[in-house]
Amino acid sequence: MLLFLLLLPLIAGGAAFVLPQRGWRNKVLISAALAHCAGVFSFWRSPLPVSLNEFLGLDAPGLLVLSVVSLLFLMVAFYLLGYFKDEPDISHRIFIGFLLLFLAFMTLVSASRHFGLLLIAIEATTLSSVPLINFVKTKQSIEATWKFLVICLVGIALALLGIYFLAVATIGNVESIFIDKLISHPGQLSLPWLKMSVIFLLIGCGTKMGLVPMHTWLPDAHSQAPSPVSALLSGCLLNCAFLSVFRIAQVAHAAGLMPFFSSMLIPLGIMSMGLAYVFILGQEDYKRMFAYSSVEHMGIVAIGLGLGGIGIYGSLLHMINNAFTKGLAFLVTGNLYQQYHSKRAGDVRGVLRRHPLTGIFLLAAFLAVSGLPLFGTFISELIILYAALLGHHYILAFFYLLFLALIFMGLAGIVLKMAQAPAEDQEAMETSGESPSMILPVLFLTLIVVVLGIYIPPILNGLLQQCSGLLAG
Amino acid sequence: MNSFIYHLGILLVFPPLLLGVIGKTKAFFAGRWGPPLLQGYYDIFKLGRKQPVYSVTTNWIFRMGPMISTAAILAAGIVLPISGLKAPVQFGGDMILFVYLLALSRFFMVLAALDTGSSFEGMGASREATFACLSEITIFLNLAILALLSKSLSLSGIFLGGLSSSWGQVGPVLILVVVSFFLVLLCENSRIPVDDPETHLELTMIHEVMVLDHSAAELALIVYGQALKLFLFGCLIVSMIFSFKIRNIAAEAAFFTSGFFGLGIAIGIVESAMARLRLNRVLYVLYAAFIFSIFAFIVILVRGHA
Amino acid sequence: MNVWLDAALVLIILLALFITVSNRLGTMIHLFGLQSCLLGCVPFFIYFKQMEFYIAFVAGAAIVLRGLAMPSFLYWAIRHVSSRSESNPTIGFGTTLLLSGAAIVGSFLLATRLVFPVRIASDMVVPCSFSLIIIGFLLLTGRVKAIAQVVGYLVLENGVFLFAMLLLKKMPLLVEMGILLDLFIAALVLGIVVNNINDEFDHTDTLELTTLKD
Amino acid sequence: MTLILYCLLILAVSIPLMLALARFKKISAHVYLGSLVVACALGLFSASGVLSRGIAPVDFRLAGTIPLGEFYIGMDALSAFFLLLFFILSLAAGIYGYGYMRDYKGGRNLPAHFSLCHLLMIVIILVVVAKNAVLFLAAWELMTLASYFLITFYNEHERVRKAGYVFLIATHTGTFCLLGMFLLMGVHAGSMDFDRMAMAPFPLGMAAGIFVLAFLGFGVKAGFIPLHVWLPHAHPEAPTHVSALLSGVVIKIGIYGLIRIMSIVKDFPLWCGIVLLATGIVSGVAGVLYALGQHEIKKLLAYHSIENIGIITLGLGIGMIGRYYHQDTVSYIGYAAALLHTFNHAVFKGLLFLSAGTVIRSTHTGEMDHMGGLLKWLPWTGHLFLIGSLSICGLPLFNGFISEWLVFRSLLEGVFHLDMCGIIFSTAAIVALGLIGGLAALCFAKAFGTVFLGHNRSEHEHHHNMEGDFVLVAPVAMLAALCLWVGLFPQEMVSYAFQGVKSMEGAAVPVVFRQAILGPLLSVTKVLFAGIAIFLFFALLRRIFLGACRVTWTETWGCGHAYTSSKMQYTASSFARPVLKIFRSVVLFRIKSEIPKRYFPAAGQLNSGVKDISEYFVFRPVFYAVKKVSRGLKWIQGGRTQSYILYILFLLVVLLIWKLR
Repeated sequence: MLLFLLLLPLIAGGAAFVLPQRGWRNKVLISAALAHCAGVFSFWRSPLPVSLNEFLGLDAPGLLVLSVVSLLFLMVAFYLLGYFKDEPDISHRIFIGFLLLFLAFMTLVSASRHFGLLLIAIEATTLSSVPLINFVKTKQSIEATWKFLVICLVGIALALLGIYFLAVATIGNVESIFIDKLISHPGQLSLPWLKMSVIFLLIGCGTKMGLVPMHTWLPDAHSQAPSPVSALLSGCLLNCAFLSVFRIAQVAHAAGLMPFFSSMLIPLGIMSMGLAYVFILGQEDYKRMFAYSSVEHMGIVAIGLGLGGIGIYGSLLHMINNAFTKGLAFLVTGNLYQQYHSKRAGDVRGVLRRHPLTGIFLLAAFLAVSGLPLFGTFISELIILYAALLGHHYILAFFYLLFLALIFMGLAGIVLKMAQAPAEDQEAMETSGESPSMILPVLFLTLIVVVLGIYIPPILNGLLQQCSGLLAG
Repeated sequence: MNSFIYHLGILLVFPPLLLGVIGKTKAFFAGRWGPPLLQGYYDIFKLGRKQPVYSVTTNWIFRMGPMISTAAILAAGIVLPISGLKAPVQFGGDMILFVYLLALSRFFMVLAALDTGSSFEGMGASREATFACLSEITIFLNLAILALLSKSLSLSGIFLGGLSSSWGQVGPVLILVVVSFFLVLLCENSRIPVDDPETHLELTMIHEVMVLDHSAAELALIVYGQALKLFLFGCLIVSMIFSFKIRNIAAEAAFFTSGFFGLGIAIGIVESAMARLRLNRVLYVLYAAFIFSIFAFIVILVRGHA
Repeated sequence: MNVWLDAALVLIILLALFITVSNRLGTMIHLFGLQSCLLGCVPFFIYFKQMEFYIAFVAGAAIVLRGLAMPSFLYWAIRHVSSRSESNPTIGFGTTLLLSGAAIVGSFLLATRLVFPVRIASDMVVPCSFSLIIIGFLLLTGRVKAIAQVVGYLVLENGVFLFAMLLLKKMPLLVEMGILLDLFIAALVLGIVVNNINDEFDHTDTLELTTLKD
Repeated sequence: MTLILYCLLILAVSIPLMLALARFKKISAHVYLGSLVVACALGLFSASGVLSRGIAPVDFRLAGTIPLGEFYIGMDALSAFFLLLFFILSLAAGIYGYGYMRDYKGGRNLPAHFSLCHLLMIVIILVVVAKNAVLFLAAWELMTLASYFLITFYNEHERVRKAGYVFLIATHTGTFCLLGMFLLMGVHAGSMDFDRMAMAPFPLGMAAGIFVLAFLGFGVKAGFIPLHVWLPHAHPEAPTHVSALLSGVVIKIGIYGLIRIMSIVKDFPLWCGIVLLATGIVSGVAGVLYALGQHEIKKLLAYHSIENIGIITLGLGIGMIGRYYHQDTVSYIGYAAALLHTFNHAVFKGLLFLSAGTVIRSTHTGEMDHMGGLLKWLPWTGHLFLIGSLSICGLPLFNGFISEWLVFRSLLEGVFHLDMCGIIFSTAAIVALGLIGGLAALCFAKAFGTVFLGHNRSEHEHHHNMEGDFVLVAPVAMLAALCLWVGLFPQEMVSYAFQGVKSMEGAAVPVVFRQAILGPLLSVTKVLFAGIAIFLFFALLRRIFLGACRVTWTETWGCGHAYTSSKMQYTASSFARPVLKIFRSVVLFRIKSEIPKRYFPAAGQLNSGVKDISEYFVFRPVFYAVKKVSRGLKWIQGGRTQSYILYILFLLVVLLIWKLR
C-alpha cells in the first residue's frame, strides 16, 4: 500500500508529461489525488507504525503529515480545475507533471525511515517545486525562484553535513542512521558530534520550514508562485520540513538532548513570530502578508515542539490547523487575484460587497490565521500557551501573546480594509462570477478548520497522543 | 405622622423669616430702617396673586419646574432634624438622599431655565450648575467628616447627640467644618459675595438670571424654595453648633431660634461688609470651602479620628 | 598513503583559495572542476587498504558528475553571458582571501575540539571540509554574479562531500548515490535558472535581483 | 438550565432561517422579531426564576471534545443577574432595532445584520453561563467579533471602519491578557473548569498577577480609563440599537468577567482593591468630564458609559478592600451596589441610546448644537429621554439613585470600618462620587436642554410624526417604566443583587445586612412619596392661584434685546464651558477662535473641544512606536540573497559558539 502511494503520483506525473490533452491531464490529476487520499486514509484504521522495509514506513507523525498533505493536495487539485484557463499547453503539461512529482516526494518525506533518504526527499521536493514556483516566468518569479533555490540548497547542504555528523556520532554503536535504530539505542551516541549534528540539522531543516532568520526565501516564493502552489508550499512543504525537525527532536529526545534542542528551537520560534509582526504590519502585498503569517505559525509550531509535554500535542495540532488554514488563505488569494488582477492590498477593495462569498472566505481565512475561536488555530495556540505556562516560561508567554496581538493588528488593518472599504470606482471593474470549483474547495477547507476548532475526532486525538507519546518520558 | 406634620409645618412657615432677618441686618448696616421682618411672606403672597406670563417657547417643564424643585427641597427637609426635633424619617445614608434631593431640585430649575430658549437664562443655568458641582463635593466631604466623628450614618444621628462629644475633642476641626458649610451656604443660596439676589444685571448673576422668565405663582414658589434651602443649610450649621443634647424642648427651641437669628445676622454682616466677587473669583470661595474641609479631614485622621 | 592524501587535501584548499581570488567566471568553473576531480580521487587515498567496488563506484561517479558534467553544464549556462567577470564583489577579493585564511585556522581549531570516534586516515580531512564549507559561504555572500554564487554553493557542497568520504562505509550505497544525484540535479536546476535569469534580465548580476523586498 | 438551552437553540436555529429567507425581507425580519421575543421571554423567565428562588439549576455539560475545553454551562445567581439585565435590554434594543432598520435603504444585507445580532446574543449568553474557561474565552472572542461587524454596519464610511478597527484591536489585545490569565489559573488549578479553579488556593503573588491581567483584559472591554480608547469611537458609529447593546451589555460583560474572577480567586492583595477604587474614581470623573466636552449626542452618551463603569468599579473596589479587611458589611454592600448599578446602567443607558437614536433619525444629525426644541416634535422620545437623564444623574425617584446610594452607603461603611488607608480612599471616593453626580447632572441638563428645549437651532425643519410607531416607542417606554419601578420599589432588584453577591461570595449574605439595606430603602421610598405628595399639593395650589387669572403667552423676554436668530441661544458648548474651564488641564479643553477684526468683519469661527488624554498621550504614541519598530526593521528583508545567506551563516556561528563552548 505504501509503495502504491509512492508510485501512484510518480506514474501519474509521468503520464501527465506525455498525455496530449488537457482534459485527460486534469482527470489524471484528480483521480491520482483522490486515490492517494483514499490510500492515505486507509492507514488510519491500521495499527501504527507500518513499515515496508528498513527505509520506508509510516509512523504516527508521518501519517499525520501525509494525511494533511494528501487532503490539501486533493483540495488544490479540485481548485486547479477552475484556475487555469488560457496558458500554453506545454506549461500546463509541465505544471501538472511536476505537481504530481511534488506530491510523490512529499509522500516520500513522510514515509522515509532513514535520515539520508529523508533529506534526499526534502531536496527533491525543493527541486520539483521550482517549475511550479516559476510558473508565470516573470522577472519577479524568476527572482523568487532563484532565492528559493539558493537558500534552500544551502540549508539542505548544511542539513546534509548534519547527517554526516550524525553518522559520525553513531560510529561504533549503531549500524546506520535509520531513525528507528537511532531511537532504540539511546545513550550510545557520541555527544559532541550529536550536538553538532542537531545544530546543523536544525538550521538545515529550519531553512525549509521557514524559521527566522532562514525564512528569507519564503515570502518571495509564496507571493510569486501561483496561489494554488502557494497553498501547497505553505500547507504541505512546510509541514514536511516540520516533520524532519520532529525527527531530529526524536533523536535528540532519545539521546537526552531535548533541553539542548528546545533551548534553540524556542528562541527561533519566538523570533519567527516577532519578525512576522514586523513585516505583516503595513504589508502591501496580501500574498506576502499570508506568507509572513506562515513564518509566524511555523514559529508557533516550533515553540510548541520545544516546550514538550502537552506542547507537542498542540504543536502537531497547530501544524494541521495551519496547513488547512493556509490552504484556505492562499486559495482565497487566488480568487482575489483572478478578480482584481493585482497583488496589492490597496487595489483590492469592497470584496464583501462585490464578491460576497470570496469576501466571507477572506474573513474566515483572516480569522483562522489570527487564531480566533471556532477555528482550530485557536485551540492549538491555546494549548501551546498552556504548555508555556505549565513550564513557567512567563517571558515566553508574554512575547507570544504580544506578537500574536501585534500580528492580529497588522492583519486586521489590511484584511478588513480589503473586505469592507468601498471601491473607489464602483462600476469600473466588471464582476466576474465566483465559479463553484473555486469556491467549494475553499468551503471545504473552512469547514475542516472550523470542525477542528470545536471537535477533535477521537481517532485524530489518538494519533496526536501517539505522536506526543514519542517524545514523552 | 404627627412628627411629619410638625416638621413640614416648621419648614413651610419659618424660612421666609430668615430672609427678613438678613434684610434687617443689611438695612441696619446701611443705616436704614429697612423692610419689615415679614417682608419675605409679603413678597410670596404678592407674587402668588399675580397674573402669569409664559413664553410660547416653553413646555410644561417651565411651569412645573419650580414646583418639582421646591417639592424636592421640602422632601429633603424631611430627613433633616431641626433643632432637637428628630427628623420624621431617618435612616443610615439619609444624608445622601438629602444632597441628591437638592440636586434634583436644581436640575429642574436648570431645565426650566433652558426651556425658555433665552441665552441669559442658559448662562445663569450653566453657572449655577457649575458652582453646584463644586459645592456638592464640599458638602459630601463635610458630611463624611461628621459621619466619621459621630459614628452615625444618618443626619439625625449626627446632629442629635452624635457630635456632642466631638466639640470637646476636636473642636477646631468642627469650626473648620462650620466655616466650610457657611461658605457653601453662601454659594448655594446665591448670597453676596457669590451672587447678588437683589440685582438683575445679567453679566454678574447666577441664580437670579436663571429665573428671569418666571412670574406669578411659580416665582413665588421659587422665592419660597430659596428661602427654604437657606433655612435647611442654616439648620445644618446651627445644629452642628448646638449639637449638645438638652432634654428641655423649650430651651432647645430658644437656643435654636437664637442660633438662627445669629446666622441671619452673620449672613447680613457678610453681605454688608463685602462686595460681590468677580465671577472667576467665586471659584476661590468654593475652593476655600473645600480646602477647609480637607484640612479638617486630615486633622481628624492624624488625631486618630477621635 | 597519508602523504598523498594530505597533498590532495592541501591542493583542494589551495584551489578553493584560487577560486576566491579569481574574478573570471570561466576560471572559477575550471578551478572548481579541477577541485572536484581531486576530491573524487580522495576515496582512493582514504580507503587505499580496504578498497571495495562500491567505493570506487561512488568515487568514479563523483569524478564524472561533479568534475566533468557540472563544469561543462555551467559553461553552457553562461554561454550567452556578455560580461564574464566578477567586477564588483560585495566582499573584495583580498578580504575574501583573508577571511578564508581565518576560516581555515578556525576550522582547524574547531576540529581539535571534535574528536573523531575512530582513527581516520588523516586528521586533516575534517578541518579541510569545514574550510571548504566556509569558503563556499564566503563566495555565496561575497559574489554578485549568479554563476559565481553557484560555484560558491558547489564548493560548499564539495566540503560536505569531503566529509562524506569519511563515512562511505557507514551510508548505504543507495543513499549515497541518491545524495549525489540529488546534488547533481540541484546544480542542473541552478544552471537552468541562471540561464532563465540571463534570458530575462540580459545579465546575471544578482544585485539586480532585489525587487522582491519589504 | 433547559430554558436557557432552548433559548440558545431558538436563536441558533433562527440564524440560518433568516439567512435562508434573506430574499423575503419581511418574513425574515418577522422571524427575527419572533425568535427574539420568544428567546428573551424564556431567558427572562429562567433568570428571574433563579434569582427569586435562589437555587441554581443543574449544570449542563457536553463531554470534552477538545483538549482543555468543553461545553460546560451553568447558571448561578450571578450569571442569572447578568442574564436578567441582558435579556431585558436585548429585548428592548432588538425590537427597536427591528423598527429602526425597517426603512434602511442602503443595499446592505439586513438579514445578515439581524443574524449577527442573534449571534451576539448567543455568545453573550454563553459568556455569562460558561463554566469552562476555554468556552468562556471562545464566546468572549466571538462576542468581540460579532460586535465588530455590528459596529461597522455603515462601513462605507472611513470613520466607521476606523472605529471598528480600534475596537477590534483594543479588545482583542485585551483578550490575550485574558488568555494568559485563564491559562495561568488553569495551570495552577489543574483544570479549566471554574468550579475546580474556585477550589484551588491561589497564593497572593499569583492572585496579583491574575488581577493585573484581569484588570487589563476585562478593563478594555468595560472601558476603564485609560483603557477605554475604543469606546468613544465605536458607540457613536454603530447603529443605535447596537450602541445600546454595546453600552448596556457588552461593556457590562467586562464587569461580569471581573466579578467572576473575584468569585474564583478569593483573596487579593490590598493594592488590587485600591487600584480598582482609584480606577473607578478616575474613570468616573474623567468620563463625565469628557462627556461634558462632547457636542455629539451619542459620543456624550458613550463617555457617560465610562463614567458609570467608574461608579460600578467604585463599588467593586470598596468591596474588594472590604474583603481584604474581612469587613463583610463593606464588601457585601459594595458588591451589591456594583451589581445593581450594572443593572441600572444597562436599563437607563439603553433608554438613552434608543431615544437618542430616534432623535438622530428625525434630525439626521448627532450634533446637539444643531438641535433644539424637539420636545414639541418628539414628545414621547423627549419625555423618555428626560426619564433616562434623571436616572443616569442618580437623581431620586429613579433607579440610578438607588444604586448610587448603595455605593455611597458602602463607602460610608468603609469610612466606619476600615483603617486609615481605607478611610482615606473611601472618603476620596465619596467626594469623587459626589463630583460625578454633580457633573453628570450638569451634563444631562446640557444634553436634554439643548436637544429638547428652547428653539430649533438649525434651518432644517422637523417633520411631524418622525417619532415612529409602536415598535420604536414601546421598548423605550418599557425601559423607562423599569427605571421608575426600580427607583420607587427597589426591594426586589436589591435582593436580586444580594443573591448575586451570595453566589459570588459563596456564602449566604447575613439577613442583618440585607435588613440594613432594605430598611433604609423603604424609608427612601417613603420620603420620595412624601415629595410626590408635596408636589401634587403645590400643583393644586398653583391651579387654585392661577384658576382666576388670565394667562398671557408671549415671546421669551430678551432683556431688551430682540431675538434675531434662534442660534443666539445658549449652546451645548457654551453651557459646558465654565466647568470645562475649571478642569481644562485634565481634559485638555481648548478653544480655537478666529475673531473677526476691523470695521467690516469677515466670517469668524470658534471651535472648542476636549482631547482624550489617554488616547493622545498613551495609545497613539504606542501605536506609532509599534509602527516605527516595524518600519525600522524592514531592512531585514532587503532583497539581497547575499545577506540572506549571511544570516544563515551568522546563526550557525552563533549557535556553534553558544552551544559548543
